[in-house]
Amino acid sequence: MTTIMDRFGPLIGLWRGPIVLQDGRKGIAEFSFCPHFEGNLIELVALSIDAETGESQAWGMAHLALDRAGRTVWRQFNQRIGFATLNEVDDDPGVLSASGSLSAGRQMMISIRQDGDELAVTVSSGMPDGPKTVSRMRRASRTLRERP
Amino acid sequence: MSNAMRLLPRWYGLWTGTSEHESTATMSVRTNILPVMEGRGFAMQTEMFDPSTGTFLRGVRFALAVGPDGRVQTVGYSTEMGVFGLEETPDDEDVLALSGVTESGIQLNVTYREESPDTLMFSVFWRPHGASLGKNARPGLFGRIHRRQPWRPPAPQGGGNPV
Amino acid sequence: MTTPLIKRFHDWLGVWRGPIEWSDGRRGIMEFTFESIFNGQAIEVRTVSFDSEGAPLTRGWGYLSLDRNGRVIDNIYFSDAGFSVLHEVADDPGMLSLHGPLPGNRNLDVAMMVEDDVLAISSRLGEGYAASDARPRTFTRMRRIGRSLAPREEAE
Amino acid sequence: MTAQLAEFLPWIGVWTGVGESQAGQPCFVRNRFFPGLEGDGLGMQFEAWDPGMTTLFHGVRAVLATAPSGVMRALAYSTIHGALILELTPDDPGVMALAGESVAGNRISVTFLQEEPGRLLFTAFWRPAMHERQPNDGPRMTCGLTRAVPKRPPGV
Repeated sequence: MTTIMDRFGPLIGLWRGPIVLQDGRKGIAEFSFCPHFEGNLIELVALSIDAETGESQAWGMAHLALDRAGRTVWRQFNQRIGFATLNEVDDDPGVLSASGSLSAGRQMMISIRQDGDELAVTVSSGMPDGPKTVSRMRRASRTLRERP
Repeated sequence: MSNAMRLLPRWYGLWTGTSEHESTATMSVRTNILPVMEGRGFAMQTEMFDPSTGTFLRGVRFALAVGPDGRVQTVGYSTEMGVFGLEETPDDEDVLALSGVTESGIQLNVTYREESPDTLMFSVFWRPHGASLGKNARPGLFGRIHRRQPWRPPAPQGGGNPV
Repeated sequence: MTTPLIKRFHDWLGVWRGPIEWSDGRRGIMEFTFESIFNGQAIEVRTVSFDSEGAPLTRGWGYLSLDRNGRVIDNIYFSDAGFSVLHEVADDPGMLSLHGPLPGNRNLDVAMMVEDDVLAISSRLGEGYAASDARPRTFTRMRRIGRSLAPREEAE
Repeated sequence: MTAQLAEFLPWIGVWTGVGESQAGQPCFVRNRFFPGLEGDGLGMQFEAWDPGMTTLFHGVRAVLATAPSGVMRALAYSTIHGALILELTPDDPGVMALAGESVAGNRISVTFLQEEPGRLLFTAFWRPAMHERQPNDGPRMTCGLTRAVPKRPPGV
């Protein structure tokens, strides 16, 4: 088992749940974490979907891996802020928090807390005290709701 | 429109071939080029194998997309060099050229040239960031990959079948 | 390098989403993804529907390919119905109509069409041999999301 | 996800090796297991190439899923046999044995056997429909597969 999978293996899979975007829009978030190269890399594909129309409100991808010094590196793209490389910052055990600088003095911060079948995500990419994107998702591979 | 977003939709598919590594070893190469993020980006996923034993040797995955500032960049990872971010640089119209510095401080230059609709030639140069690229430096990796149709059995499936 | 299958379904490739109300009253968002595989030999179809909280309702998977007569075969798995092999039946141009048996003396009819970036699907799960048309159908209209995922030819 | 399916989750990843096809051709095999149907199924991508990877002898895409009846089947597309639905036949732990018939009536058997933690033995054979119904003797494809584990050299 690789060290990154040791820590973040429980994230693997597909998560879905309500999201409130930084600009106030509401939708359904979908995060899909998949391991590659025997768990040396975890690739995330992220989406926010309009719950009425199904249209995509936001989309992006990220790579989560260890750097030479064994620190977690988060390299990402999303359609609103573009590309950014974030480095892990200290947080509670079991929480992945990473931050990195953006253009024009802005700072991006993401924190992911996974607890069993629940996933809480917070993302901010403006001024430190600016609005945040917040979502609580559940593991989508749960058994399907019984048909009525 | 950038070369990347014009060429990659045309290169969508499964490509295989061989690659030379610093003119010492020949490797089998498998590259899958496919749309991601609902067609708003493209991914190139490459694996290289020892042709005699079939053992996996190295791999690279990167996704290209257009940022809000119009620049084409990547989210990328290499089993040799770790996380990297490259940016598209101008080149001939049939060339995808990317360059950047990896998290491990290596200057990386990657090019794919379309020799024909189903043949791509690729080369990868790397050197410590800041070091100059010698006038006749050779690429660390170069090779050709081809896109082909799978073998189809002659009808009906009773004929000479290699599988 | 285009195959007969991709020539016919070139415009279908990509992601589609839209609201759905199942004939049994469940409501949510339906998503279809059509992906060309083996350089156009077949098309993998992945489907999911989920409610407004993101809880999954149905899941599906399938492979569209052409038989030796050039007609579509669609072998599918659908969480509500199980596994089946659907075969194309004659219908209007542009419309793909498929029919096939399901375990337990049931059958499945599906009709699909793409027009102006809308994928319209009508499906019916039926019991018994008498194909009574009174059985409820499920309709959904999904919009293309993002861009077409069709392999682009040398000269458009 | 059923307990039976969960047994195969440790196989997720890419496996490769060189072996011999049913017709005695040397071949290079790459097989990838991945989470399918949002984690409720197991996806498979199988490719058998000539050693120089110039010809794809045989490609298969599949998903292993559980039917409403509880039976597990693999829904698949094969570049040789077309649309397939194979049944997971009961076997020892660490064995995935799939068997069924293609639309053309060919009988197909595919088996992955875990020999050691990082090693699978892959065997497969197909018999034309008119072949007399004798048991499993006769030519088959065999290939030892090992995990594709990156080797991270120092320095570069």
